[in-house]
Amino acid sequence: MPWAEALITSKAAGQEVAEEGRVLAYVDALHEALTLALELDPKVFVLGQGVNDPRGMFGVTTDLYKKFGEDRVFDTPLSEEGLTGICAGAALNGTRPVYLHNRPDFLLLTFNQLVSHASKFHYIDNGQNNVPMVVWSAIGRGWGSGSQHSQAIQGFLLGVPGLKIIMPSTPYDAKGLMLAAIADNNPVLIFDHRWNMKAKGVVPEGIYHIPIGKGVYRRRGEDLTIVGTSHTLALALEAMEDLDKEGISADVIDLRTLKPLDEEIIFESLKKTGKILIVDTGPAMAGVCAEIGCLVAEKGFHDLRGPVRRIGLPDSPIPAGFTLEQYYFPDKDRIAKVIREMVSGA
Amino acid sequence: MPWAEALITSKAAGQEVAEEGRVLAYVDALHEALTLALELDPKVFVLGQGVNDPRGMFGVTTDLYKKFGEDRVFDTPLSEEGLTGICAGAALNGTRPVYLHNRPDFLLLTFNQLVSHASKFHYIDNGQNNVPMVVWSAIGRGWGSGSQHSQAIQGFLLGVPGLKIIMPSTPYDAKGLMLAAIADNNPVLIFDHRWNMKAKGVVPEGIYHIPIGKGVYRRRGEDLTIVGTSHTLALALEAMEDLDKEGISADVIDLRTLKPLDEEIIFESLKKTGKILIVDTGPAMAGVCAEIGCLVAEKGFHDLRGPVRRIGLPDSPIPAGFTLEQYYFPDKDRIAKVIREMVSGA
Amino acid sequence: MIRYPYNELEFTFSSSPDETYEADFLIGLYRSMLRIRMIQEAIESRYHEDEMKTPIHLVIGQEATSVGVCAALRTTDQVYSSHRTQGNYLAKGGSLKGMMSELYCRLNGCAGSRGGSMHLLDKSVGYAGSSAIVGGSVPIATGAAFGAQYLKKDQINVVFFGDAATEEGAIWESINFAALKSLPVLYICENNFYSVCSSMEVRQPKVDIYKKAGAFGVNSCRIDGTQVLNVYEATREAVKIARSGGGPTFIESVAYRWRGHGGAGDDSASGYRDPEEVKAWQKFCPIDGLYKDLMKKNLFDETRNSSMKKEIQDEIEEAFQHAINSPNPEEKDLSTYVYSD
Amino acid sequence: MIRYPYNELEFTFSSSPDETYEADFLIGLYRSMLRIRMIQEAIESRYHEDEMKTPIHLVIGQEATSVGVCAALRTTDQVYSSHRTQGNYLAKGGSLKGMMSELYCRLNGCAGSRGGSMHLLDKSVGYAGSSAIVGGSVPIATGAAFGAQYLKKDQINVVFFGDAATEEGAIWESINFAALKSLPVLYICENNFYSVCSSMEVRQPKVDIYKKAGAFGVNSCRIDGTQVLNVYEATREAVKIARSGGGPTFIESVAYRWRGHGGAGDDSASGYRDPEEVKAWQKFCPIDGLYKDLMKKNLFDETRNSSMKKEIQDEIEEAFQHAINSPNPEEKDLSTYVYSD
Ligand SMILES: Cc1ncc(C[n+]2csc(CCOP(=O)(O)OP(=O)(O)O)c2C)c(N)n1
Ligand SMILES: Cc1ncc(C[n+]2csc(CCOP(=O)(O)OP(=O)(O)O)c2C)c(N)n1
Ligand SMILES: [Mg+2]
Ligand SMILES: [Mg+2]
Repeated sequence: MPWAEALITSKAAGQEVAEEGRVLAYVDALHEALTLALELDPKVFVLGQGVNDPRGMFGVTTDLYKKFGEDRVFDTPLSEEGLTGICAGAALNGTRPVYLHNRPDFLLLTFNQLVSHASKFHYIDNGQNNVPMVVWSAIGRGWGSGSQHSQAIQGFLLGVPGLKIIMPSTPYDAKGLMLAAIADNNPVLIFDHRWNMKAKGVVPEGIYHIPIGKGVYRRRGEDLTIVGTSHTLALALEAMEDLDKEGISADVIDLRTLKPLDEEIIFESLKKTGKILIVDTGPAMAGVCAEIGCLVAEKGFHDLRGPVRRIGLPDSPIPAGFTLEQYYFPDKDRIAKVIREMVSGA
Repeated sequence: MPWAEALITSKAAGQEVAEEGRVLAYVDALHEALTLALELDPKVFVLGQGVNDPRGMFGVTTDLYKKFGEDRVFDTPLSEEGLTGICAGAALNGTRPVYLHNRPDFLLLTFNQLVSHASKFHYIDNGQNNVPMVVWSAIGRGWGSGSQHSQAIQGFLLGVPGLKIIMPSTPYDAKGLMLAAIADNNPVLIFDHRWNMKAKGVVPEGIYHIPIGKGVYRRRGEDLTIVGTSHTLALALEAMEDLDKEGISADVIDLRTLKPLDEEIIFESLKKTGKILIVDTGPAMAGVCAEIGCLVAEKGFHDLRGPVRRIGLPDSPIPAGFTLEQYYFPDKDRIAKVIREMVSGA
Repeated sequence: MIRYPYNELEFTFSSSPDETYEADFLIGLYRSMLRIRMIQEAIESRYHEDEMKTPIHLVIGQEATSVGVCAALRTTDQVYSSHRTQGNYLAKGGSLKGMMSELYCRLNGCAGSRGGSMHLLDKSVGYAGSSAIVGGSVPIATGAAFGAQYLKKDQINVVFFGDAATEEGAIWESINFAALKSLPVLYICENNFYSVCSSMEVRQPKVDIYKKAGAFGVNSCRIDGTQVLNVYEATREAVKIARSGGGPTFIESVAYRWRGHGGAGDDSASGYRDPEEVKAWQKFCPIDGLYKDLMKKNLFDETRNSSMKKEIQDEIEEAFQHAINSPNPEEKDLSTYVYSD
Repeated sequence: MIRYPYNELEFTFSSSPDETYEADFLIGLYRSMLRIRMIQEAIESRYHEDEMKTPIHLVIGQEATSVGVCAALRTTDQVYSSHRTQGNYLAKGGSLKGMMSELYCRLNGCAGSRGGSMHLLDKSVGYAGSSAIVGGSVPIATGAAFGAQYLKKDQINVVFFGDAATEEGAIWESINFAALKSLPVLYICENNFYSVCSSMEVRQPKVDIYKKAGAFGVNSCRIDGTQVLNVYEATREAVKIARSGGGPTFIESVAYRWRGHGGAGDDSASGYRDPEEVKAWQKFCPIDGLYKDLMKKNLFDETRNSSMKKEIQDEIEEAFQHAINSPNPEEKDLSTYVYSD
């Protein structure tokens, strides 16, 4: 069963949703967000290799073209760089493209348009133009995705001015942030995680926005602060569930957006706990973990009562085989181990 | 006089070289390195848009093709992505390409080949293949280079496993590191800075290598540690010359290579000074500064006696006009100001 | 050695010699080319002062392409450029004062001094922008055309780029998409045989650029880019097709760059091309050519020519003064417009 | 609806019917295709066990392209692939055991379990590697050809890719370079009309892929990819040209993918293509076709066919056992070969 579907499905099957309200799977929340955006605004269109597949981009776009027509929801040639520029041009000319990719790896083909064009026009054009476009992709993992199909590249892009970067971890946020991204007048990147796609959660009907640039506490505690996003944050929450029994508690902050970054919530929590662990789905080096770690050492230094720690991917390519993968990716146990070290001051 | 040539020239004219030996300009040191490599190894070839220009890539490649023939030194079509892959393929098949670009901005076109291919083959192919290639580019600045011609992107690439990244700041290192890069069996990126090109320094004749991954002290002192590379490090050294008179002294570490990073020298100095300022030619956010800042907060925390500080580019695109540019780029005075704050503990 | 002789070129489209034009229209074309030339020369003559701190890419010798194309467009049609912006911008009607202020890096430059010569902008006349990355604006213009089609705007989008831009893959990605969707976009490839100092020989095999576009499924032709009426007619045809939903056209317009790639003056002496080649092409001056035609047809005379030149000269002087006397940006202007509200 | 009927295709090259071949050669081609088919089917039949934890892209229906091309190559010539590796790898002589161990993610897999199905490798037979990024290996193979030319190796480099890869700009950058430098490289475009579930219709206008390559200055042709001898002859011709310094050839080989894009089984029922289309193409089975030919010419018989199948079946079974019984990698294997000494 390719793409680790089995694992994702079985995990989702065991999930209980505590809050009250309508429960949706992550992927369905995304689907609903796109549906609502397409209904609301005729300027919105959805494109990408595979959006009109029977399986519809993991389910995110299934059958949308049947409802909105192939003018508004369409498959594309395999021309990621060109199409990113085409989206930027269409956005400059009054539309709101939402461009979907199966994998962030494919965005590496588009850095010229993304970094040197889409994100800079508003500035170069002295505010006279803007580029309201969304680029979405799903971080891969497992089943031999390997080094060319499971890269998480948000860290490469964090230093690019003019971009916004979103990484939800719950169905509720996935929907609200997708809608906020489509409504935003800047190029916005959304990285969802393949392994979050079947997670369930309460999702209100209708249109609502999650503010871009605002983190949220997922747990409150005393011993340390854990910050991160997306799937790795979910792992950290699982780790904290285990550690609860050992009497360890933490503020767990889901940043939800990486750029702009909610510095306030990080410093607020750090002031209390004095210790911080940063987790990310991407390389530990020079990316999200590094930025937040440095930020804290710079502006939160006097609150720090122990070394900053980070958990991301090691500085080696991602192996394809499942045995090697298990050693490669951090899991809740490895996260728990680091937390224990931090709390014991080892 | 385009490309800030005037400024670069005038600065170089005032420069005195203290050490003894043969003095060469930075650009001539690079030219000599390429000449020696081409002489030494018939597998080495040099390519890039403009290498056979009369002006020869700022002078780095001037007339090399006359000596070595157009089979070994040649201009290329304007196809950066394709040619990066072509270099990787040629390297896999036994040659040693040295691919030159006028600007790092153009590397943004090549991330797919650089990040997902060249740097990963050795790993994916389980050690059976390697990719000995060098990609060189000169960071631009001034004279309206603007947001698409003066980006310094080393930070985007620092988290990419399998790459090596070199950023020299002296003619001596520029030559020795170019030779080391060409001799290396991995894809190596070299970022030189346009504003270093006319700087002079003592450069031995013949072949020598600077080890990739080793930093060096440029100044020794007590009050703080300054680490960085390339042109911004030169500015920091100028700042320290001024601050000398105020009784402030610093260890100034020229890392020379960013990947692998010489952690040892950083921690050695930090242990003594307790304070660290990181400078870089690229965005302060999520790049070189962030990585080193986080590293120090992680592994050098107990030596830190004050907040980490970083100086890089602000999180906005680079303006073209010279007035705005002056506000945008850090200069020695702004660096000095931060150092004073750090020393006074403000 | 003359590597690229004019008379060895084959063109696949030319204006019909029987077509008659209003005198005013022809004089307008002449004036527009002359004006661009004079502006370019004025910039060139003051560039050494080092006050225009921006890389310039002069269009002297290639004026007919800018003028011929834009004459066939409406104000509401949009033009995108590469780094070689100035001719395109002026032909589309971009404000000269705005441009000069931008070259002088002034606050009231057409891009507020964030862009410089490579990023001119005048939305009021449909000059939509440019990219300093070769080929970079081709996908953008293609996307703008998609936007126009999607929103059912009656609008053509046009992108100018050089011969070397056709070596960038993203151009072919764009052309494929434009052909697939029958987009109202015009690809104007200004083939001047050189990319900085690299001749076509070291960059492309001996094939015709416009034929590549043809194989990708778009109408395409090669025209004499020193003849403004050829450019005009080829564009008019392309515009007609695009407006009626017939999709994109690729026009390879061949004309020679008389000056160096960037900066002021010719740089042929440095050796990458034969100064004789420059001279040979200067015989095919788009402006002189049309002037002689007008004179032959008695549509114009020397007195009108002199007063026209005087008028343009005054306009140029005024624009320079405007720029030089305009304020520089301040530190607070640095960080605006990073994000749009 | 049959969107892409076999009999509406025009081919520009076919093997001469008068050409005579050694019986052993023809039987060898047959065996090679049959073997690939049987291996694919064996993998498919066990894929549901979830022990081959790697995405597979079966080549059933397209075997003739792999086999015909590789039959015209020497062991020292090199082959690169896209994600759809298996047919290319096996036809070039790649170790079956090495491949099966790689599919089972074992330490002794041909890429040590770092690659999986999309990154097979067997340098000993000139199978040089692949990329899971569509189009990614085209520049690589072009560069390998440049390396061969530069080092004066007598070596052809060949790259297989799909129709969708021709939508990636870097392919055209590569082809331009190959034409410019007359590189000894063969571009084998396996056109099966689909990119995952997207048909050509939504990706390219109605133009012929091989003609684009022609316009870029390389020899090009379109062949019937269900006829192994056509593939063989087209490749032989291309190899001859390349070996004598005549430069690259682009071969568009048309054949249908009988199975889904990835994984086991056909997925036509999901609606993106008509199951009738699959059935229609199954009438043009490259293996059956050659088998019937061989029988007609009395070069082969059922007994030999059965024993051949048995032999292959045994080899397959042995390879599976080899893989299943091989050790998994350990943690220490994770971080080797990030850098080369
Ligand atoms: C992607 C990229 N590579 C290289 C450059 C450097 N460069 C600027 S202009 C130019 C020449 C382009 O030639 P062409 O497209 O023929 O236009 P022309 O200058 O002749 O009008 C080059 C190579 C660039 N700006 N962008
Ligand atoms: C750059 C890139 N974009 C998207 C994908 C996802 N993808 C994998 S295979 C494939 C289909 C490619 O179709 P084609 O090139 O025709 O080859 P085929 O699968 O038909 O053999 C796609 C879209 C990818 N791997 N790389
Ligand atoms: Mg040109
Ligand atoms: Mg296909």
